[in-house]
Amino acid sequence: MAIRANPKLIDELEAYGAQDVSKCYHCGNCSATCPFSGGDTVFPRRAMRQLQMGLESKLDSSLDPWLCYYCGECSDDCPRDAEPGETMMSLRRWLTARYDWTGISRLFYRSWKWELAAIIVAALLTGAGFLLAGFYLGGGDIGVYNGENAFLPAGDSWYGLPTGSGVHLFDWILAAVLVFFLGSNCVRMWWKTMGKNPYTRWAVGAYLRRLWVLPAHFVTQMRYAKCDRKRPWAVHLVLMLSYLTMLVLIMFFLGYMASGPEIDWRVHIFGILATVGLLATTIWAMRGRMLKTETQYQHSHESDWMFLTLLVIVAGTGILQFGLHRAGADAAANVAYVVHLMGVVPMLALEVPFSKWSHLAYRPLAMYFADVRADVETAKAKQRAAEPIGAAQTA
Amino acid sequence: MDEQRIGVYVCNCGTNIAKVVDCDAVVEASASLPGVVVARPYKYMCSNPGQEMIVADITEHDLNRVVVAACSPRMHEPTFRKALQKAGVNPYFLEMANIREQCSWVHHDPVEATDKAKALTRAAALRVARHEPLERRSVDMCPNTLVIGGGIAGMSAALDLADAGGKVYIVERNDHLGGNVARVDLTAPYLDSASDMLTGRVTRVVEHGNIDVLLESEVKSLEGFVGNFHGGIRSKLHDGGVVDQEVDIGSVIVATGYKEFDAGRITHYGYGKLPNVITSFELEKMLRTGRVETKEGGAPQYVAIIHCVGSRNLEFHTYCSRVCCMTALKYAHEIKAAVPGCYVSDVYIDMHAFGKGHEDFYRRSSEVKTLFLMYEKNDYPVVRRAESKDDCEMLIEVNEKLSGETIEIPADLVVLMVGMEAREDSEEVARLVNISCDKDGWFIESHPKLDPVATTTDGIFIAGACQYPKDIPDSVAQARAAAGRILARIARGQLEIDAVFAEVDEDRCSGCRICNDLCPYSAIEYDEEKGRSHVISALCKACGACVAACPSSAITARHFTDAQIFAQIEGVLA
Amino acid sequence: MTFEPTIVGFLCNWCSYTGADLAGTSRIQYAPNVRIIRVMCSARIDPTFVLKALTDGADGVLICGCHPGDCHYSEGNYKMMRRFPLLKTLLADYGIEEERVRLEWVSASEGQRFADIVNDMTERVRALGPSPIKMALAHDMAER
Amino acid sequence: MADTKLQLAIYWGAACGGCDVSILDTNEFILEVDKVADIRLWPIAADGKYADVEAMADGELDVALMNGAVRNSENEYICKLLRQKSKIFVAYGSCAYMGGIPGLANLVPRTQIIECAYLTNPSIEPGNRTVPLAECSVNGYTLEIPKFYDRVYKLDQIVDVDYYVPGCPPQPDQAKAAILALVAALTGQADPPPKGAVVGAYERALCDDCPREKSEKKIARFYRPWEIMQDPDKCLMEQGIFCAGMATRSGCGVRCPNSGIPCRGCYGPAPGVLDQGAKLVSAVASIIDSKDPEGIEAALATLPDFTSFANRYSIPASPLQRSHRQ
Repeated sequence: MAIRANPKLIDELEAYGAQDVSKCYHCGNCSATCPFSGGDTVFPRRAMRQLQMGLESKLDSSLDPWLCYYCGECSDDCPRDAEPGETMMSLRRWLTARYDWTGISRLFYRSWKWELAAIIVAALLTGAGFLLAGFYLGGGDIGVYNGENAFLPAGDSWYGLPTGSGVHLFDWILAAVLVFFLGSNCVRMWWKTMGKNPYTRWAVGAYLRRLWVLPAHFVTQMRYAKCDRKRPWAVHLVLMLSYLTMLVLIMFFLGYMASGPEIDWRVHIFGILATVGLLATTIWAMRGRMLKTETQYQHSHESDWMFLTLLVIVAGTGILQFGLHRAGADAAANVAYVVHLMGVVPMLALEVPFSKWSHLAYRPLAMYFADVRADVETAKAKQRAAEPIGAAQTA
Repeated sequence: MDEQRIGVYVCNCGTNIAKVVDCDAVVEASASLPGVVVARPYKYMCSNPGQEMIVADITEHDLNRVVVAACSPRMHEPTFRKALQKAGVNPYFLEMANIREQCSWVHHDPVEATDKAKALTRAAALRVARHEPLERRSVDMCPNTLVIGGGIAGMSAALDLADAGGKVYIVERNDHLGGNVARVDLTAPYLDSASDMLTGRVTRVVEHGNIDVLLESEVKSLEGFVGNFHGGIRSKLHDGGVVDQEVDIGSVIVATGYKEFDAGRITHYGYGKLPNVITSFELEKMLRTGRVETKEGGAPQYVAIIHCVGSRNLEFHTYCSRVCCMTALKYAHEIKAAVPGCYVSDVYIDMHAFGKGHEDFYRRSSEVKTLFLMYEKNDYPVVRRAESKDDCEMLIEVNEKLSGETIEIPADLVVLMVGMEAREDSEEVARLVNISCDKDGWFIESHPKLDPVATTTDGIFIAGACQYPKDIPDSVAQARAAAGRILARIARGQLEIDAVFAEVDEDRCSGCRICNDLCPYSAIEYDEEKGRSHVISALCKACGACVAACPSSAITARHFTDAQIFAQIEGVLA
Repeated sequence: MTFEPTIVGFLCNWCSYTGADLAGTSRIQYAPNVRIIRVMCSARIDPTFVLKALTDGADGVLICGCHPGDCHYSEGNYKMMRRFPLLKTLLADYGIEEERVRLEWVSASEGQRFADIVNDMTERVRALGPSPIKMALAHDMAER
Repeated sequence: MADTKLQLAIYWGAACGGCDVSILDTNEFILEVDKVADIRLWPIAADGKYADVEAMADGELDVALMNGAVRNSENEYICKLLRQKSKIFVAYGSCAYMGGIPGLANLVPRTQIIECAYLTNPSIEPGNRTVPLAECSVNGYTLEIPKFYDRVYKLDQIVDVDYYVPGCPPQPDQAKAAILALVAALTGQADPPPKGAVVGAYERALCDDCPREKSEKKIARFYRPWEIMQDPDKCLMEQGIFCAGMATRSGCGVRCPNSGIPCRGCYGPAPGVLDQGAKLVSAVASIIDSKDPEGIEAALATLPDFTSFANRYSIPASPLQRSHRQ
């Protein structure tokens, strides 16, 4: 059955940052240089081809874009400057939008203005909300950073509410929202890439056998390490780990973070390391994107900038409030804290489920699915080999 | 022939021959051969003293035949022939024995090599004894030229010839000059206008004092041989009548061009059935008017261009038509210009971008987002009418080679890149001017690599796409090359005819006509009255095919007679 | 003392003879048994030449022309290509061993090929032994 | 004036008798011959014994017309005898001139001929093994039959021949013309033809006299005459019927082609041709309409038993003379 080509798709992808795709004349250099290409996965070339021809259905169910980390070698080696690396990047954006059922991703990726507006609104609401809570609800004192009458109490009880309420409680609510959106999109991703195909839909055995892949990749980025270029991997790993640490600290140790008269170094050492890591890598990335130092920094989509800016703001204000508080300027610290939250909320509520950050879920999933697919394929091959020729042909 | 007085000269070629062959032994052996009066060795026969020696001996011993046992005759035969001439002996009384390239340089055993050298020299001596004096002749070269076909090739050649002062007759079948180029809008890869390019040429040709443009005319007959042809031309008159005229010309340039493949012959594309499937030439027409639209008059949203229509497949023509790839890319640009926002897909087999600027053009075309789809030779894409649910008029199913997928692309307008075909009457034209066609009907050049402009018939040249599909620059290049070749001859005024050619002995010829069809140069004529065949020496290239084939040995190959070769056989075997 | 065959070679001027010259200029050594006779084109080679050579004492005859399609006279070699099988039939009927007469295409650039052909043919004819013709005719004399 | 009469002998070697008949076919002319000549030996028509010839003085005969080839010792003996006794020795007919039909036997070894004639021939009753002995003794007497040679010879391979009269048999008018020419020469009324001349024939090939229309030739395949309906006005070769005319001396009056049968070449090669067969190879193969070995083979496959066609009358006369298969 013939697949319908959609010549317009390539135009649509341009909104997601694709460029020069049509220049590709399939010499195959890109696939030859890419360490991940081989066997059944001939990318980036296959994806390039499917995109050129506008084979929407094929791309929709493709995992290829997620299996690429954009080390940039393919783009460097391309004799026609068809930017395969960037094409994979834009495909990731496109897929993110396809997975997202709310349509928010699509909106954000296609118009940075909307994304920016959304972030600003979210930030303002957050700011207003916390000020309101601080001044009126809690009746807290702007001059107090923590302890009794803290302006924004972290974990401890807050005007009669049980322990664990306060900002911490808010974090948890936010996390729930985030998990809901991202989770539902992941399910959609599964359906598009695995669920539709009866072979991969219920391959429970394979799913269990390969489950370890998820955490392993998530924490170590081991696949990224396979790229010939190591620096991007290193940077990404640091960023990734710092971010993870931070997440854990905030979700589970927020109480200890708001340091009392004495600092609980068991927690803070991590906090400081993570923040430094975050700041360092983001600034490195921003510098890279500004000076276009590396291939993967050549073409920056607006979403990349917002992502980085938010990170810098959050990390910066995080340190700032800590410093101010230690310096005894609690009022200023509280203000910094509010600003900090104004960055955190849009970041978690918008960027993570609907924009660039979602890849922290999609990529490990893609690898996981890819391995499951591979298992299913080998199983099928075995089975076919076992069958009598005739059966195989009629199958 | 009076008494034979043969001189044999054995060259040492420094040590090249002498270090292996015992030259003195060879001299000794030859001295006793019949008719040999002098036999000498010498260090370098080709040197001046060496040649002087021959000249001196000729006068002293009044030699009338000379054998030089030295290097390959392909090297020094001319040298020694001159020496003979200088001494007043007919140059064809020379025979060389190749005892260097084919003896001393390829054998290390002195005994065997010397034996062989003796045998070769003996053969030469026996052969030269049967040589006959031959004279080179020359004929006048008529400075007029007949150009058949008024296309870009014909006109280019005509202008060069006419500018040099020669008279040129352009015979054009249509009522206007320009040929196929006149049907084209822009040209690849630089996208400049064909008509601009053409008008200039046409005006120059028409206004040129040395050019006779004969429109609506055809060549009816061509007799004679190089330098001295007589052509019969028939021209239509406006009142419907015809007028015939005779022209004397020295050379002919055949530039009859090509015709396009009939797209209707390929059923898969539905040409003639689907209204919006058109040929490249039909698109050119649209482009010239500046409006690319469907039969319904709407602007097409999707245009698909199918390459190699009639070319590069087993069913029709196996050859590549060479211009379609670039023309198709040109369309991608022109269509996008004419219909902004329209999607163009190129369904091709291979992209042949071999010419100057072509590869860049290919790159530029892909930059304007032309969708290239590759299909397998002989696995035709299929065009069918789309259903109402589709947002397009037609769908093309392609087994796309690069992705390995069978895909369907939308199209509102399908352009078929029809290939080039030899004109249906190319066989007739070939017969008329005594040249030949290959299996596809293209005219055959004299040598595919070293002489692609001349033909097997001396004085008949080919230019442009009548030889093989060509683009404009190639056609013009060949045309002007042909003009150059002709001018070189006109400049000499006379044509030397080699003294070596075949002759029919009419007292022996029985008129069996075995030889008639064997001559690649059509140098053999059959005289119906006499019932005899005879060779037009000016056309004969002396291959000897007819000589060997003549069942009654009535044809003699001058300088390669049976007697001479028999003598050689006896010589090498004695 | 092994028997050394004498082979007569008829070579076309444009390809094969030039090829043989090339073997010379490239100093490629080969068996000295072939005596070359130059003709303008393999089409000039009359089967009579072959008969003549054989009866005059040649142990083998080698015919070389341009590769099909490369003939200097465009189609001469095809004429030889057509005559050859018929000539072989004739010779076979006269009981001449097949390997004594050979047709090969040698281009002007194939010096090595020419040398190889000469060596190979010389070996084969050497293996066959002297041409039977002389002996047979001598025998006929003797019986009367 | 008996003494002024020409002394004539007519005899045969390995022959069919057709040549003698061709002389008789000159009808009344034979009486003219009788007027001017004493026929000293002509067993088929007159009389004469070997003994009479042996008794003659050398050169006593003016002319000896010898037809037939030499296949055995007797042929050779009488051939040499007549040569010795005659001033002019004429090889009369294709067998004498070139070996003729008997010459075809040169392509097979003697043993095979004997076997076929006496043992394996289907007309021989099974088990009959009657084979003649070259020599046997009957009540004390030794009987010999002539030695059967290994091969057939044309006359000039045995003796010196003055003139040749080709044809199988020579066309009667040509025979007449030849005899008259010789008579004229001997009676001093005309110069004798140069020694070794072919008399009673022309200097061109048969096509010259053949009335069939000829055009350029290309042959895709060959036919035996019975395989196709032939066009009576068109060159037989062009119709794919193998006709030796183009390589055969004219003089027969185009007897065969005129009756729809291809020329078999009995008048021998055209002047200056070394071998009729080789020339036919060259001519016929050259016009085959194919450029690839397969196509050529295919066309030639339709030409069976080629050599027996191309050298039908001239195997002993060809340079190779006989089969050399050991």
